[in-house]
Amino acid sequence: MSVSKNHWSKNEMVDQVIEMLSDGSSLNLGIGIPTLIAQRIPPEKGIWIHSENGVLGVAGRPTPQSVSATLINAGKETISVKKGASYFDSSMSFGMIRGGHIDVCVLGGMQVDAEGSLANWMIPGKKVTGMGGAMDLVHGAKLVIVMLTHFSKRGEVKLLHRCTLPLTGKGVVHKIVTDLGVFTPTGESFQIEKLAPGVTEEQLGIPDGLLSLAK
Amino acid sequence: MSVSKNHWSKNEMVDQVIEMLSDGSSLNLGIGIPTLIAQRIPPEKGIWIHSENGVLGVAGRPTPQSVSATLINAGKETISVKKGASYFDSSMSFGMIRGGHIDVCVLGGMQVDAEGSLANWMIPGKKVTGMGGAMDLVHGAKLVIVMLTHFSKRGEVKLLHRCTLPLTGKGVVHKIVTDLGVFTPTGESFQIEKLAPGVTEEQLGIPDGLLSLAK
Amino acid sequence: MTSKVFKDAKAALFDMKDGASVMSGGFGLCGIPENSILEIRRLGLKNLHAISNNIGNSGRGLAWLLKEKQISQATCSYVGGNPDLEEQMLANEVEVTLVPQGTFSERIRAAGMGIRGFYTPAGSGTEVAEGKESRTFDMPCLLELPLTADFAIIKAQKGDAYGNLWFQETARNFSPLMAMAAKVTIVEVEELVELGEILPENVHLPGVFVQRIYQGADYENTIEIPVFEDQN
Amino acid sequence: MTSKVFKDAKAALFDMKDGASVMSGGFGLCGIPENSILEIRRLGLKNLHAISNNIGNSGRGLAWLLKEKQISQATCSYVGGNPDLEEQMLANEVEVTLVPQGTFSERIRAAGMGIRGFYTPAGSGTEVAEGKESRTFDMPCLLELPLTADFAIIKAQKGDAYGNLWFQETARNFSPLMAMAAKVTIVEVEELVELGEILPENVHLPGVFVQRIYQGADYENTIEIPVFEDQN
Repeated sequence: MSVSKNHWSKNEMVDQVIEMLSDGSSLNLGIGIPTLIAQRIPPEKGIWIHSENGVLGVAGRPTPQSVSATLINAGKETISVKKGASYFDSSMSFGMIRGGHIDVCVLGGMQVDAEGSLANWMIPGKKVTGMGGAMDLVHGAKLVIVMLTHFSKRGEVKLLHRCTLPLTGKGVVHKIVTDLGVFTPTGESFQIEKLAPGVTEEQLGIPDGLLSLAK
Repeated sequence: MSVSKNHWSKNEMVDQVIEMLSDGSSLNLGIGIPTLIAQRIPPEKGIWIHSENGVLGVAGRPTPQSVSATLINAGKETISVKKGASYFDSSMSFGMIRGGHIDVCVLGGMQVDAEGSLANWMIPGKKVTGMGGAMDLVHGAKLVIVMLTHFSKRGEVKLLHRCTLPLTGKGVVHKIVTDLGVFTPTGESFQIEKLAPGVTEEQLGIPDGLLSLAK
Repeated sequence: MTSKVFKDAKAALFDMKDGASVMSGGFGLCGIPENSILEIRRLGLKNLHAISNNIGNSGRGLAWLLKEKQISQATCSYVGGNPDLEEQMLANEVEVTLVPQGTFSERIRAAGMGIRGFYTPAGSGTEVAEGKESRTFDMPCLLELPLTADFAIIKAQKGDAYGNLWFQETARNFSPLMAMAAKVTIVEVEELVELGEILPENVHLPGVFVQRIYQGADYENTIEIPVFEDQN
Repeated sequence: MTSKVFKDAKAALFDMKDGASVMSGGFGLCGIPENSILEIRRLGLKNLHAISNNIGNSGRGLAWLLKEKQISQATCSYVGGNPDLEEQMLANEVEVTLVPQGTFSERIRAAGMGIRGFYTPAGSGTEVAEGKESRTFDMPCLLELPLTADFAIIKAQKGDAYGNLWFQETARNFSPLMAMAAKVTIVEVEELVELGEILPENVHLPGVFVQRIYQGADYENTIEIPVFEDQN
């Protein structure tokens, strides 16, 4: 472990999420960094990965021989499935989430705030990707985790008192995993659950009043 | 054809309904007299019979060899299916009806009125069977037909100005087939479409003001 | 990792208590969870709220529990063909709530799919509309709310250790919907198959909705009204 | 009796006109009705309202029509990975309505199943809530209305002459829902099979929802983002 680097790699962020997963639980993975999780989960944990385009039981990646144009995840990437997988239509797929049957949901984000609100679908006047399934995914799972780099490319911290970008969901996030640490939005503040090795509170770029320590 | 009998047999009533069916149409059959229709429809009409417990493509009856405890109609009677049949859950089954995908629905009735309202699920203080699927079935089909004997066992006419029994649906019936004739409820009256051979208007037991002739 | 597979009905129903609300799959006697119902009878649970299309029929199925006076509340769409229920309903021993069948299944689906309410024309202008919010779209509709339960007991012809299910013919009816809607879903299967034996495309109910599954035994699979071709 | 089976896309799309609203199945390029889309391009129809999760992707699928400026209105959930749409949206050439994906599919299902409206938490407290009725159940929810269209064009791997369909892997996505929702549903299949070849239990979409079906040809079945085990 190199202290000089002072932040987690993507894979180390992924491992923080994996630590939070109970054996045998069901898990939805959003587009972007979260999809990396599928490849790093130890099979013996028996996690059932859901992708909202209509599959439960995502395993990893296909081989060039087994690849199928009709077998993809919500990021449109080719996947493979494990024994016991199932396919279903989009209405059933989102019903699984909305109805509370998926234990954990991991999404990417542009901003997240102390209230647990998330913004990840548009930057007014600049970029609109659309919300895709994110506005549905944030309601229903018992544990909603947002994974995002702590700072934007322009160096702005993404953990704010209140999001300034249009919201994906209001007060919906339970845990935040960045390259600097793991946080719980409490409504008033970000409770620090864990920091990456060598990272100090000052480096977080979050005003003191917005930080609290885990009890 | 015997004039002395002055009413249609059940099979003749059934044939009145079959005449109304376009080739290739889809048809839901209620419990009771309507189930007789399945056995009398000429196969060449290509009718697709729906039973709301979750099957489309009811054919007729099984043989003692082919009978299956898991293949029944909404009247809980054993059935057989034709090639191209499908099975589905109850939510999909009623969605087919509610969504307007079933062309014709035939139900039994206790009372029906000039407004097209139907009563067929309970007699207060006497008999409660429950509405089953009837309250759903009367909304959605392009053609809702009620089949019932013209008079009750106590000799009371079942075609009324307004139903006196609790309603199954309000203003939902398009055609009425009794053992005495075929009628269209117009809102104000029962328009006579056809009478069984030898039947006169007087025999119908419907007040003059409630009867009108087909244009 | 805890397995979802239980030895039998006795093992799977270990925590069901007096006063529980229990959804039970089946249309008439078609597709009913015989083993789980008989286990509830053996346990002698009382004061149950049964949610099922027919609450048994012809003296069988949930009617086994009616005979023992184990059910105090029933939500269903049809009581015809169920003399035990009709009798106890008229004697006010069972409080019966009648729900139009399509509304019944859609309310159960809504509970499972996280839909908080929906509008349907069924029951509009009838006694069923009493006390309900009405609203006119293309036609008058009623606001209907999700219907859930503490337990769902259902039966499938095939199921695997994760709880993926496959139903035969019209035995599907309300079962997959109830499995989605209940807090704890207990499935009995005629055949417990290997993971992957049900083709992923042909899974009728994904296992994520199932909490417990067991291989059932001694099925009666009673036919209520056998009608044959020859009789016509 | 009129057959539902048509010779090809040209025959099946005979009455589609300028200004039609058209639902198109597929998630990204997975499961898209290639033949019907190309026929719409050939017909040169204009001013279409496309309803599809992505309105094409990576320059293919409905993006074929975007390139020809045939789409003036789009209802979808995601425009990322679709530069043609992003460009025309920012240039105000296409009026885009973004709908949360789960709401999108449930609104389409509602149209098909005759549900006149439903409540969902998705979008509550966001821009999506603007102009919509809000109501709090266990949490704040929005009233969402059915989404229908003049036509649905969808693709299935297998289908029979009645229109019973079977979808492979994740190609199912929105297609069966759209088939239920549209006034006229036109299906292209990789394989037109005999009636009964799809086991009745395994029919994903009963044929009653399908008006026209044809055997498609020359499928590209493009993989947008191939990722392989070896690359990890």
